[in-house]
Amino acid sequence: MIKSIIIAGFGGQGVMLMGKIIAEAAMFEGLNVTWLPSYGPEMRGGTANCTVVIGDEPIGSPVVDFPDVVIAMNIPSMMKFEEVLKKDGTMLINSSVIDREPSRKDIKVSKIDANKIADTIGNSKVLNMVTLGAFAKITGLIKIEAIGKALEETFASKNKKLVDLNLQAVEHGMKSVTD
Amino acid sequence: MIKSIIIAGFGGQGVMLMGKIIAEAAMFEGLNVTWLPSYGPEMRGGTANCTVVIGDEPIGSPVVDFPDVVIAMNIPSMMKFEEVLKKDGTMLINSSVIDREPSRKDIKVSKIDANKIADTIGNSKVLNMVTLGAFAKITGLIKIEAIGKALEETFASKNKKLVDLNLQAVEHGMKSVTD
Amino acid sequence: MAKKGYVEINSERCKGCGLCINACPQHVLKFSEKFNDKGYHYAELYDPDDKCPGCAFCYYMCPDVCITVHRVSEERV
Amino acid sequence: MAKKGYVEINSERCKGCGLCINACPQHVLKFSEKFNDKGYHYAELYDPDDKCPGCAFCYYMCPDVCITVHRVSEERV
Amino acid sequence: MKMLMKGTEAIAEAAIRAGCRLYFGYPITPQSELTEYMAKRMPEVKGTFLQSESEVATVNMLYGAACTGRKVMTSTSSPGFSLMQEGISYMAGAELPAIFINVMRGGPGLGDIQPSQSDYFQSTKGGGHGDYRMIVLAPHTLQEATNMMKEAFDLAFKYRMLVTILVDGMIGQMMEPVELPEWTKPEEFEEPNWALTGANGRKPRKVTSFDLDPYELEKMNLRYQETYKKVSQNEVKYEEFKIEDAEITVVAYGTMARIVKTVIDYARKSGIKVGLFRPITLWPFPYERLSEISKNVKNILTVEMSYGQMVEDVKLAVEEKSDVHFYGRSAGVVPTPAEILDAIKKIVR
Amino acid sequence: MKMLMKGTEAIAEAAIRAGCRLYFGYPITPQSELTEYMAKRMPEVKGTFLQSESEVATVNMLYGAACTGRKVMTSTSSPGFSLMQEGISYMAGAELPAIFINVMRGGPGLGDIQPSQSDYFQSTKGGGHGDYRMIVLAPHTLQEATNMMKEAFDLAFKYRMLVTILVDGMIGQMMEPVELPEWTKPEEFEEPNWALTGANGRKPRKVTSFDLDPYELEKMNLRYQETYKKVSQNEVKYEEFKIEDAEITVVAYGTMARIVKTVIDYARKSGIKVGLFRPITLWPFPYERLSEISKNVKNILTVEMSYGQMVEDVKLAVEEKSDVHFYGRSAGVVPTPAEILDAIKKIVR
Amino acid sequence: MAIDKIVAQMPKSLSKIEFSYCPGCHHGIVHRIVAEVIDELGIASKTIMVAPVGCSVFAYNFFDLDGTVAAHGRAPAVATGMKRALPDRVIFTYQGDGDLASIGTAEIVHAANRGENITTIFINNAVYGMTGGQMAPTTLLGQKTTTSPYGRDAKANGYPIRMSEMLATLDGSAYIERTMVTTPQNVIKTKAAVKKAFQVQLKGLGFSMIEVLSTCPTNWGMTPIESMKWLEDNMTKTFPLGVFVDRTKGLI
Amino acid sequence: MAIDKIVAQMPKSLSKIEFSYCPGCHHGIVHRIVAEVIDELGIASKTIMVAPVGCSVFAYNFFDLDGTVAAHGRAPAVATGMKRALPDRVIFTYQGDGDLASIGTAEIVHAANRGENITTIFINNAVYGMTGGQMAPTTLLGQKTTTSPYGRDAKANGYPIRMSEMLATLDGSAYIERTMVTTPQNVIKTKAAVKKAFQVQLKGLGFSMIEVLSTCPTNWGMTPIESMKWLEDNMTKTFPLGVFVDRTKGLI
Ligand SMILES: Cc1ncc(C[n+]2csc(CCOP(=O)(O)OP(=O)(O)O)c2C)c(N)n1
Ligand SMILES: Cc1ncc(C[n+]2csc(CCOP(=O)(O)OP(=O)(O)O)c2C)c(N)n1
Ligand code: SF4
Ligand code: SF4
Ligand code: SF4
Ligand code: SF4
Ligand code: SF4
Ligand code: SF4
Ligand SMILES: [Mg+2]
Ligand SMILES: [Mg+2]
Repeated sequence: MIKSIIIAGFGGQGVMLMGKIIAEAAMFEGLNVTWLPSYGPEMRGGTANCTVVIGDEPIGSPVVDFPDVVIAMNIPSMMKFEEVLKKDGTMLINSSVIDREPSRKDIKVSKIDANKIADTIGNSKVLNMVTLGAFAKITGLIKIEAIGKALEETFASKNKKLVDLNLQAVEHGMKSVTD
Repeated sequence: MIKSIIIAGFGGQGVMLMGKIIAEAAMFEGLNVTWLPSYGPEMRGGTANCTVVIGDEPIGSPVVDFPDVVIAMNIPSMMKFEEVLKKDGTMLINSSVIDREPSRKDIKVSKIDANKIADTIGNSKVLNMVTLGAFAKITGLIKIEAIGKALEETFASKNKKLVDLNLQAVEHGMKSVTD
Repeated sequence: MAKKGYVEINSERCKGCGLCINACPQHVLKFSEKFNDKGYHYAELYDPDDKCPGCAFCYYMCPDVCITVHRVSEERV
Repeated sequence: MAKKGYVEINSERCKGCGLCINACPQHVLKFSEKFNDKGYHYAELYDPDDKCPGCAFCYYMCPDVCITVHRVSEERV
Repeated sequence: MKMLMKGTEAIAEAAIRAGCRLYFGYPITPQSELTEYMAKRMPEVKGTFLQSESEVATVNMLYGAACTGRKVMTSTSSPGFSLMQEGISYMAGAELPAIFINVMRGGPGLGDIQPSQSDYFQSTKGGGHGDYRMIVLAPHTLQEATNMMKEAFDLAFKYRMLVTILVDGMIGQMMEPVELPEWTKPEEFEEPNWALTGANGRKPRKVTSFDLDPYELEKMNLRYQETYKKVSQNEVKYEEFKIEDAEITVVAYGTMARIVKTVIDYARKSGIKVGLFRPITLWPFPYERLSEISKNVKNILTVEMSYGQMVEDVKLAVEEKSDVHFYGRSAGVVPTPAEILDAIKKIVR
Repeated sequence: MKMLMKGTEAIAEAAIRAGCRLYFGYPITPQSELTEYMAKRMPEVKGTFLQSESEVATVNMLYGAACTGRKVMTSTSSPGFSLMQEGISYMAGAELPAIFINVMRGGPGLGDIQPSQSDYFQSTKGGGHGDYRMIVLAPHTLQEATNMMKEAFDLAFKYRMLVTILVDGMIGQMMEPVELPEWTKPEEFEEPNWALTGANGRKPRKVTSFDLDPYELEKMNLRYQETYKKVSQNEVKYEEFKIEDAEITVVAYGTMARIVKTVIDYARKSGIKVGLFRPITLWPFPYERLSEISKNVKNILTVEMSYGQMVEDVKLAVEEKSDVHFYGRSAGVVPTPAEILDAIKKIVR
Repeated sequence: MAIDKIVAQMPKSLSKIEFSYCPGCHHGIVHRIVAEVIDELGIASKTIMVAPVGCSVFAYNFFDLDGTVAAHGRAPAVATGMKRALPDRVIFTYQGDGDLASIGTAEIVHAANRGENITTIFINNAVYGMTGGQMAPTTLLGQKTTTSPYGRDAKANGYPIRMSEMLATLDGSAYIERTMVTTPQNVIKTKAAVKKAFQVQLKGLGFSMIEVLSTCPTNWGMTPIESMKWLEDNMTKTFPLGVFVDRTKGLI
Repeated sequence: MAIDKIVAQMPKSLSKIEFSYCPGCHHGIVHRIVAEVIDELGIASKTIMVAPVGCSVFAYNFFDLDGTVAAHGRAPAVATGMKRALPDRVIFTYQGDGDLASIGTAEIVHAANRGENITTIFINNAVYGMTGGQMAPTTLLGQKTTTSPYGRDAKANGYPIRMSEMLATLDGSAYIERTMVTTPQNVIKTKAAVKKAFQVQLKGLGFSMIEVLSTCPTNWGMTPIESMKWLEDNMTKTFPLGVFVDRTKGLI
């Protein structure tokens, strides 16, 4: 099994971190992973994206022609990656920002009102973790425990509160996803 | 016909210029020539030398394994180039400075008391032209007219007197060579 | 009071840095509630009392050259 | 007058630049008539009247570190 | 325990664990995280991090630090590596050991900052002047890169040679789980007998690439050539992947090789038997082994993120019998598995 | 009328006659006379001579001057050429025409100042980063070098490429009679339509090697590759000397080739039929012609003042049938006719 | 009837391309100032710009002028080549502090020392912006950056370098001034300085440079407004504003 | 009985190899001074020298110390690498004016600015000696060299650069002095300066440099004695002797 995910959005939406947590959680699940960012000035102002590949066999290419899952956090990202999403692949969209539907009909579409949910939690920045929760839920690729461990690796040195806040956001996301 | 000449001495003895005048004179005689200097810091304090090749056919290598003629202006130069001089080749030595004989017996040796003759002309610097005269005389490779033309090319822009002085030195050298 | 000046702001070019708002001596600039296509709350003029004299302070400070400043005067004959 | 100082000059190392001669306050250095192996008229001490006090001026100025300076004094008991 | 690490950071940490305590560097995308990691980490391990004023200064600082017999390294990306060429030639001539990481990006000139493999010639044939060589290692996973660091230092000191780890922006920027290597203690490292450390009683030592007498300089050069011969005989490394039954063998290194591994899966699923020959040492290039392999396969396809550089070495290696093909894109565009598969299909069809 | 001129000076004068009025350079043996000649001569022809602060500055001054569409040049020797590599890569990427003279000396590193041919790789394969090429011309007599200068500028502007005249210290330092070429008037030279001269009403022009979008940068690169292909098809040059009946053909360029001409005389006198194939363009290398020749001769001997650089191109060119041999010395030691003859005898015997 | 007059708008010498700078970044302000000066002096038709490598690498596209991008740090050499080729054109470079004060030190020193008749706009933001906030030679003591994570320490990393002061010691420097653009008032001062710098070139008086202390909100980790305060409170202490050399007396 | 005492002889830190310099060249005097200082401070065992590319390229062999040759202009970077690796050793560089003031400008500026704890001996002979007398950045206005055959012209070639003055503006420079060695008296002064420079390093105070105005009889086309007069009469006007920065007060 090899699954590939592209996560795309504006620079400030935390898509890189989302990808990293997904990859790290998958690693804790005992899977092979690669995480590959778009980088450089294109991250500034414009859109940013990263590609995560997860597999139970060694991963060759970290570059992906046709991803299994696309997480689109804004309209330009949805439009850009809709084209390459695999047939029957999953498109997870942040419906707080994306007010339209993908045009392809041969894909699965899920929505998460990420900004709004984040606001209700009281920290607008965690919209990425909300989305991550939704992703975990609909793909079943990573479990909450592994996500928790990944969050700890990432934030524990900074502070425990942050871990809890983010984990809470993930859980909210898991609950709120619609498809 | 291809003839090769190595001219060697101390840095200040004017061996490079001697070589250049020989080459230029030969050019005016309608021959092909190359002039190749030793260069760089080895010229400073230590010995300097240049290789002149003269021929009536195109000249391939400007580097010479075994020269036809060696003009040695000091003892180290004589010792260094004696070894490679062709059998039956000519060694012209400045006897004002070199107080000994080459050890090889299968070569022709000519001598010129260059410093002394230069002093009698009243300019110790022209010892190279005195030697050049001797070279012209014993090899017959270049004639006084061509040498004059070469001297004019070289000095005329500076002054006519210099040309005359040098030409005079050449003539003295032609007269004074012993073999 | 008659309008002495006003500004036009290229809201699509604006990055919502707030330098103009910070510099405006008349406090007639504010962030819009709306986002532009780049996702920024752009700056806009809110000058119900016609306080803006067209001093161009906002123009001087705008790093993205979004602002055009107008001055309005009575025609002299 | 007794000898107060003198210099030894490494004549093979000398390049005949004359800086020592130029610097010597007692004028007891001169160029040799002879050449060294490098072809230079090297510097040598000519001090018939024992004027050299071993001041080392020549040493200070010699760019080729050819000079060893000696001072001679009476033994104190 | 495996950790999810960025390529630049995994390489940096591995270098520290291999005993490197001196890093000099200048920021440049896509390797700046390596410099930044060192800035943070070196003080923690009582090592030295110094941000130089330029890559020209960097390579000469490396020269000075390497003179002292210590384990030293730098990292840069393509334009910075070009600026180091004079210094690299000097270090090669002075037989100084040191590690360079070149995280290649799209060129020529300022180019872009996306992954590329277009500095192959520069590293393997000599971007600087004179007849010198560096050992060039090309890992294709972060684990391999990490493991390679100790070996790189060992080779550098064993042969008194420069070692370049040639990776591209993708290896530099991606994350992968990495098992970090064991620690090598700097204290256990024996001071080489040529190091400049202050004579302190012994005969003074000199380290240079210089002799104005060409016959003396030739002697030095012949010594280098002797070393290069030894390295060519002993240190060639490569990986073979499913080549036994291959009807077409792809030659690729680094990132390109790992992408080809995916292609091989695809291809075999669609019935085309593809193998991979992956040079790990780009210099010394595995000419001999590739020559043997070429006797048993009709088609050899070289795939590079360049317009054809390693392919020259491939051609030098292979026997006339097999045809050497080339597929490459450059300038920061990474060929995708799909397009490589297409290229393969065009050949075998 | 022929004049006896030094190589560096003959080249400089020929460049001026070819219309060059902008020279930037930094002294280095064995090419300083070229710089000095320009210092003296440029003011006389109302041209510009500027001694830069370094070779890094030189190449970037060249970049700036070349941007204006003028004929510009520099000269240097090996270490200086290494320092120019970043700038060369930038100029190649910006498609700027300019002439570089590299008067090669013994390396690597500081090396010595005697003639060498060990920068062949650096010039022909790319010492800088990225997939770029320069046209590399290798004259073997001063007359040829002199004649070449106009052609060099013409090629540079026709293809918007860099042209390197690759000679060694011997060609630089020797004197030979030279018939200087005719004058080309700078006024007759048409300003290229890409030159930066101040927009003055027209659309502003931009000259760069830069595009952060890899797909755009790829387009630029594909354009360069297209140019390189054209040059390879149209501009290959070589000389054949007594190869018709040769039992062994020597491949050599520059100084080495003229020494080989003497060897051929010697050899033929002693009954060995030797021929010479002399690449004049080192890039583009005359692969095709050499390939044909190799079909008719059993032995090919490459002779270089290096430990074997051009020989790789020779191997890429020749058919399996002929054996490629190599003889070379480097580090400033010039192989003499006698030792080359020995090398030949060992092969044919 | 009322007359509606535009008193300030985008200068002609800027292209219409949107700046790539982060929100609040001072690069944009300085771009506009330079373009205004070029417009006012009426020299756009004969001006060529040399962009650096740094955040302002794209400047060659933001100005509606002939332009190029120099290799990192080498803009003064590139400009020298241009000026020597076309002495009657106006050539200006635009450089960051990493570009000018670090890798390009030799080139700027020698351009200044030669009295090269070019104008340099020098953006000192105490950090390498483009590459993600590494230490610059102008980074303040104690300032944290990605390569001085524990704060710049003089012992290890040396001192913030004052280029204007240093270049002012050179005989070829005709005019060097340091300014900032944190308020409309000092924007106006900066513009006057930039104008003077170009006039120096037009008069052939030699090398001119305006150093502008600038913000980098992104890498300083501050809002645009905070970063202006930080600049005023901290940078101006190490880098005092002022004219460091002026050899134009009576000539302009 | 008379005692015969040697009061001056070749210092121990020099090797016995004959200098390659031209007759009367000041390089030799300065070599001897440096060796004497090293002897007197008793630091030969822990001193490493970095020779430049220039006439003094051979200096690595003239000193009986561990030593290397840096690439042209890069001695300060090489020395930095050494000093960072071995902070308790004494590292000094020896550089000519082409090396230090031209191609190596960036490296010396940044070594000084970092307060790199090394000592630099800077031989300013207003010319590129090694390569045959080309113009240096320190060549005087009007001075003829092989690359300024009509005399150095400020308009075309800029001005003689005063490195000591320029480097003195940097906070990392602890001690910088300019001297000459044309008389026994100023040889003694130069020696005191060189000694102080090494003491600065021994105390860890930062960057120290002694610039010595020197002759190049060969390329100036003068006798050794003439050239000393020329130096005194001409060079000292452009390059005044003196101490340009001294941050050692009370510390040495
Ligand atoms: C030779 C080389 N080295 C390094 C880089 C990477 N680089 C790009 S911009 C930059 C620094 C930019 O900083 P600065 O000049 O201060 O400009 P800013 O972005 O702050 O405006 C660096 C190091 C490069 N492009 N080329
Ligand atoms: C990169 C490089 N460029 C140029 C040279 C040639 N070169 C050798 S020494 C030198 C100048 C030496 O002048 P200076 O530093 O003043 O020393 P001096 O000989 O006068 O003592 C030059 C340009 C070189 N070796 N390397
Ligand atoms: S012109 Fe002046 S008053 Fe009007 S909006 Fe701008 S800053 Fe405010
Ligand atoms: S200063 Fe300009 S970019 Fe910033 S908020 Fe105001 S209009 Fe927008
Ligand atoms: S020691 Fe003094 S007096 Fe004696 S020779 Fe030397 S300089 Fe002259
Ligand atoms: S100073 Fe030294 S080298 Fe010069 S003449 Fe005197 S002893 Fe000889
Ligand atoms: S990184 Fe800093 S300097 Fe660069 S554009 Fe952003 S704010 Fe401006
Ligand atoms: S060339 Fe000049 S600096 Fe060099 S050794 Fe001779 S006199 Fe001294
Ligand atoms: Mg900056
Ligand atoms: Mg000098």
